[in-house]
Amino acid sequence: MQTNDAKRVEIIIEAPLEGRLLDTISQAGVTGFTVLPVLGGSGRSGRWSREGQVSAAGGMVAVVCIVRPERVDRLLEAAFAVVERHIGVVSVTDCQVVRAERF
Amino acid sequence: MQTNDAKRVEIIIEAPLEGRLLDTISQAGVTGFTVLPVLGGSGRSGRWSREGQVSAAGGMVAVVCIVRPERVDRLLEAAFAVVERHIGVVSVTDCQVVRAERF
Amino acid sequence: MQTNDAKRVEIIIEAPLEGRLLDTISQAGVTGFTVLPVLGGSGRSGRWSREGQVSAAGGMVAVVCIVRPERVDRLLEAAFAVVERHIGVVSVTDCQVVRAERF
Amino acid sequence: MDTIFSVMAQNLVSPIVLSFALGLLAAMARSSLSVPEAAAKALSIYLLFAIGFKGGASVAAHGFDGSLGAALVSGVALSLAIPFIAFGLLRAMTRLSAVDAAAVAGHYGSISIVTFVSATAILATRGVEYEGYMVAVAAAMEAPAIIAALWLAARAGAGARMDRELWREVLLNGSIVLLIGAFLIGALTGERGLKEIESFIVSPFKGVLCLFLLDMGLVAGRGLRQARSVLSAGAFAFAVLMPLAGAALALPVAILLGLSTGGVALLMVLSASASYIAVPAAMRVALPEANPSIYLTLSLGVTFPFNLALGIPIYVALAEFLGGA
Amino acid sequence: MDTIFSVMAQNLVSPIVLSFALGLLAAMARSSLSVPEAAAKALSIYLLFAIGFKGGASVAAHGFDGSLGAALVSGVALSLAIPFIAFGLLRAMTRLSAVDAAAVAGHYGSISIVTFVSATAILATRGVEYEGYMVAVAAAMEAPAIIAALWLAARAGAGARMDRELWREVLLNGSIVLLIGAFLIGALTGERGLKEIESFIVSPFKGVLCLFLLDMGLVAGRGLRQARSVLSAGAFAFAVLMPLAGAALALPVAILLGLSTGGVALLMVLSASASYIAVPAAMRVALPEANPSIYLTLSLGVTFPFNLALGIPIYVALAEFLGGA
Amino acid sequence: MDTIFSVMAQNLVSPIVLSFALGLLAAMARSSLSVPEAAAKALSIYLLFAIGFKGGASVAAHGFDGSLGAALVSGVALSLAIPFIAFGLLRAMTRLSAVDAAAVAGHYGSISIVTFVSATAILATRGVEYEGYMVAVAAAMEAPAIIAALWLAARAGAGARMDRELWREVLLNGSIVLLIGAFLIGALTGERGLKEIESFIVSPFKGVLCLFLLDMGLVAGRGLRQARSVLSAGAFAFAVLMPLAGAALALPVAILLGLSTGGVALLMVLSASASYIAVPAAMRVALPEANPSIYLTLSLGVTFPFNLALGIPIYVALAEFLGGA
Ligand SMILES: Nc1ncnc2c1ncn2[C@@H]1O[C@H](COP(=O)(O)O)[C@@H](O)[C@H]1O
Ligand SMILES: Nc1ncnc2c1ncn2[C@@H]1O[C@H](COP(=O)(O)O)[C@@H](O)[C@H]1O
Ligand SMILES: Nc1ncnc2c1ncn2[C@@H]1O[C@H](COP(=O)(O)O)[C@@H](O)[C@H]1O
Ligand code: NA
Ligand code: NA
Ligand code: NA
Repeated sequence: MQTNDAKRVEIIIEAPLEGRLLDTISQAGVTGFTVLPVLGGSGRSGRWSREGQVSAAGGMVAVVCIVRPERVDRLLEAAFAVVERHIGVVSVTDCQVVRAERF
Repeated sequence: MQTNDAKRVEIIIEAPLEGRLLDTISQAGVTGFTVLPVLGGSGRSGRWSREGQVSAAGGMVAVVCIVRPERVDRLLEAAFAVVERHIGVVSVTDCQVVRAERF
Repeated sequence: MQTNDAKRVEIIIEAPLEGRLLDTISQAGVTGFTVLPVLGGSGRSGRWSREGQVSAAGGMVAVVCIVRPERVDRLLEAAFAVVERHIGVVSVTDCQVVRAERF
Repeated sequence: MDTIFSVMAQNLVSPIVLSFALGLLAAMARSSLSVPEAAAKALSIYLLFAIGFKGGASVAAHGFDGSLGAALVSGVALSLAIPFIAFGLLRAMTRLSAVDAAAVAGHYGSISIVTFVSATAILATRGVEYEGYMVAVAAAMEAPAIIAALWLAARAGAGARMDRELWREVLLNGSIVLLIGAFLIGALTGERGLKEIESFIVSPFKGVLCLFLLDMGLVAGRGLRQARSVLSAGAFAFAVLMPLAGAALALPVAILLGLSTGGVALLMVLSASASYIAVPAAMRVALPEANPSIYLTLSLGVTFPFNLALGIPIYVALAEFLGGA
Repeated sequence: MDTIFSVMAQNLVSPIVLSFALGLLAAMARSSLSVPEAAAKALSIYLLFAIGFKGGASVAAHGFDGSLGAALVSGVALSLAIPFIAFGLLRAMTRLSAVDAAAVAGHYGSISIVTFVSATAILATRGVEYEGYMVAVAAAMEAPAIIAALWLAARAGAGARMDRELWREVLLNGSIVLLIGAFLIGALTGERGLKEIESFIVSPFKGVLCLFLLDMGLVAGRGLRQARSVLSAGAFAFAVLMPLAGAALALPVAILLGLSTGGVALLMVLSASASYIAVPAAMRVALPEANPSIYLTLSLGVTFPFNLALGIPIYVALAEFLGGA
Repeated sequence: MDTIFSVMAQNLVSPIVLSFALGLLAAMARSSLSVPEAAAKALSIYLLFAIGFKGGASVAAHGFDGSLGAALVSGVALSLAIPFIAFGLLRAMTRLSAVDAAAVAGHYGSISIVTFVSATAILATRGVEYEGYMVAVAAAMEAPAIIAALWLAARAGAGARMDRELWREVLLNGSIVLLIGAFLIGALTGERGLKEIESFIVSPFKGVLCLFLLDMGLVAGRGLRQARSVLSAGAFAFAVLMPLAGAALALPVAILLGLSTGGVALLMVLSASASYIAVPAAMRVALPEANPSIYLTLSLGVTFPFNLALGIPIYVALAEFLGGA
């Protein structure tokens, strides 16, 4: 099956920043993304879990964007403007997509 | 640790099609997959969120299949039969697995 | 944007083993990870779904760890001590990260 | 006429309508207020179970008065017929493509169970009785409209697919199964069964409905905010006119069926309401070319609030007026 | 004998049993009806809290009559003994491997709290009293069976691991902690505490139980549909015979303990029921070689509905018969 | 003095406080007991809706006695002033950085609505009346403290950002919107509205509160277990002293306002309580350099249980003593 190169960018970020991040990357022209829930995790600030939490403060979300290789830099820069002072974890993976015209 | 090449296929698809997709790829011989929930996203048809939704119509799921490289084409073709007219986003990434005999 | 090589390790494991896995990899020095919920799946032991389940026995979680390449072996060995007799699916993908000093 | 305004005034300051308004305004203002998906589903399971059970128990208490069969057939006929009217209006009033128009039309032939539930709550407040089996009529009206819509789409050249699998999905849709199942449980266990679980399904009912409508308001408001661009003034006008047309079609049918005052009001409500659970899911599978923002926004964002605030009081007042109540 | 049939008949048309049946049928027919995981967990938290609290409050009201200690010890003994009977029967009736048989046996030694709760609902309907501390006996019977099962598995050569961590997990399992915790809160706050939260934990109790059983039916039906292939006729027969054997073993013990009619029925129910929360989780950790489809399907898909529909009425009728009630 | 001890004793064996204790102990012991996130959010929506609605309905029944405006202004002033006291105490008692101290201080100026709700439950048990509009005062006190905290942080050199977007987020925070919205619905629909949904928002209220406090206990316990290392003895001492200081500041204000006995107690409770919903979320956005473990643990893990077990009885007893009740 015919596939094309693309990049899969995964951003794990504090839930209260989700809206800002999505607005910023949308403005940077990245209008395709998917948000996944996160149950818990661990990092330099210790372990945490969403269980029983009411406030958004104690949670994170994972945002997955699949973009053409040439657009990844614009996305990363836009994302970074939001993530910079925060704890967001950003990773980029090479991938193949079908229907490349969509990305 | 001994690892082997494999492919990680990620399919993001409308929730009402989940059953059809899983049945189709199972029939194509892919019996290992994991379904992750999706909170929201954005695409050509605009932004959406699962919050407070009752109907499956407004949601998506992410299906992750790890398969041997030689089986990826059969999987993609089977998936495509379902996804074709729909909005599913399909990406394929190279990965390494331990216990390759399982895939 | 300046990026560095890293590895994205994804471990899909039975929910009742989550605590053990996280404790073990933490002890092996991997203190950065994120836990994602899983809705259902299929494998050698058949299809399953979390819907309506009360017991943790019928569920799985996905643990994502982003680590420097040189630490991936220690992580895999630690994870394997827990996963070995179990059904955990472990995959490793090359990725790029920004702010490499964090990993 | 007086009745209409008094019913409306009473309705507009009810906790139910105000809870919906709160949700709508909060979402419009982009408040972070939200009801978790699992909680919204749990509330809807409660409402379907309670309304189905009470309908069944009421049938067990009063017996069928013979008109159930005729009412079911009429409901199915209304559900099949209304999409054609809706399609015609849409083609006349908007520039929606034939496929989009067919998808929207299907929603208006089918029914919205929360609209039905809200109407029963208002009837209860006003002390108006209705046939317990109207719950079964509601269930019967969910699916037929889908056939009509797919036929309209196919005629317009869209390769709508209605395979056996989709049939099964539509007919065994969770909300239909729960509604009918609870109705049967209520009918089988009757008064005794109702007494056992009354303090769960009767007393807190209206309060639960408030929270559910708060959630509906939030979802509708978010939809309106995000879909404003795709909707024309004509489409909005359709979404207000169509429920009145549906109710007008149902009124003579309900009178011919010899329904009680409450029954007449409820058949109008069912015909006036537009689906937002079963039909959207079916359309996403069978008619993926249709834009979901359009049909979801018209159904949930315009017609539902219209019925809640103005439609139901009009239908109830008309039924009371004609029933000499 | 008459009593058995009348209790059964009354039981079969109760909203509780019919809700379970609805879920079972819906799942078998592959309806999309489902209860979100979070809602199911919330319902189970409510039920555990309510049943624990009421047990404690009842102990506070009536005082211990001295037999609590003996009842707890007997419960633990039953939980330890039953797996051996179950293992023997399984090896005789099925071709399950020793490891699978040991895992299944552990489930039958432990208890199902929903079966217990459903039985108390039936006792309440029939006006039969029981010792409040039976809740504590239920909690005490959850874990011992796991030891027996792991011992059986170890004898069969499986490297079952029962480390300290697993002990902690089993004994501090959420459902045990909540049940005992609520029991203690009820015992400490007594009648006054009960009065404060009565309209939350007493009046709506049966209705909530209906929704929970609807969910249990859905999960059981889905399990049965997916696991049909792995189960032999012998295994099915075991899952119907074993609860009767467990109840038969408990009956003389309960009589020796001098329990009330309701208490006798509940000790039979506990012994007859099979775990589907605490034990499966422990088995996945300690005995990963055992196939979860087998133990989950037998426990939740066969034994639970059997007890709900036929078992509990039999145990209650027997207890009433012997108690001269 | 007698009153204090009797209120405390009564309070300590209430199902509410014991449910919190159960959650706390279970989490400390690493039990697997947990309430799903969606269920916890649903419980909090219920509590906010119920307390807001009842406040509004009470205002509709008794009318404003003119002091609402003064009470709102006083609440805002307290919320702005308390962070300065807290900041001073923190710098004196702990070695927290200025940024961490500012973030913590913001939490103590704002309020905890569950603490407020628990206090109203205790007042209800004791039959003490309070102004319905205290709910509005609670809402008004949520946000001002954030400004004070960010000003303190900016003075300390942290680039705290308080842009328009953050303002919107804080003021339209879900819990504020729901509380005020429900208050307005209650005020508009009045006694009639309350009667319609009374058996949902009044009778089961305390029981729901128990489950919510169970969850709060679990979250607090987990937080304490994981954050023990980051907290010094000085910080713990602060988290016990600060609520007393806040209450002491509120007492003369409440008396000057001429509030009823219950109103005096509630203004002390609001001032004594520390936010754990609105402020933490704002701080994560505006002050990411501050360590969330510190402010969450102090607020939810120390001050909340202190207020629940000891603080509220002290404030209530003082208010009753001074009110001559
Ligand atoms: N290396 C990593 N891999 C995956 N997730 C991570 C990693 N580091 C941090 N995270 C996630 O980001 C959150 C905050 O990280 P930190 O700011 O380091 O405490 C953690 O709780 C994890 O959920
Ligand atoms: N480039 C992308 N990366 C990740 N997810 C996407 C992307 N494009 C679309 N999606 C997901 O697929 C959904 C439907 O896409 P669309 O059909 O383009 O509206 C979106 O709402 C996203 O959840
Ligand atoms: N190849 C695979 N790709 C993704 N997930 C898998 C795969 N194989 C197994 N899984 C997940 O692991 C679970 C247990 O697998 P198994 O032990 O083979 O039944 C499945 O139910 C899936 O959720
Ligand atoms: Na209709
Ligand atoms: Na048993
Ligand atoms: Na305060």
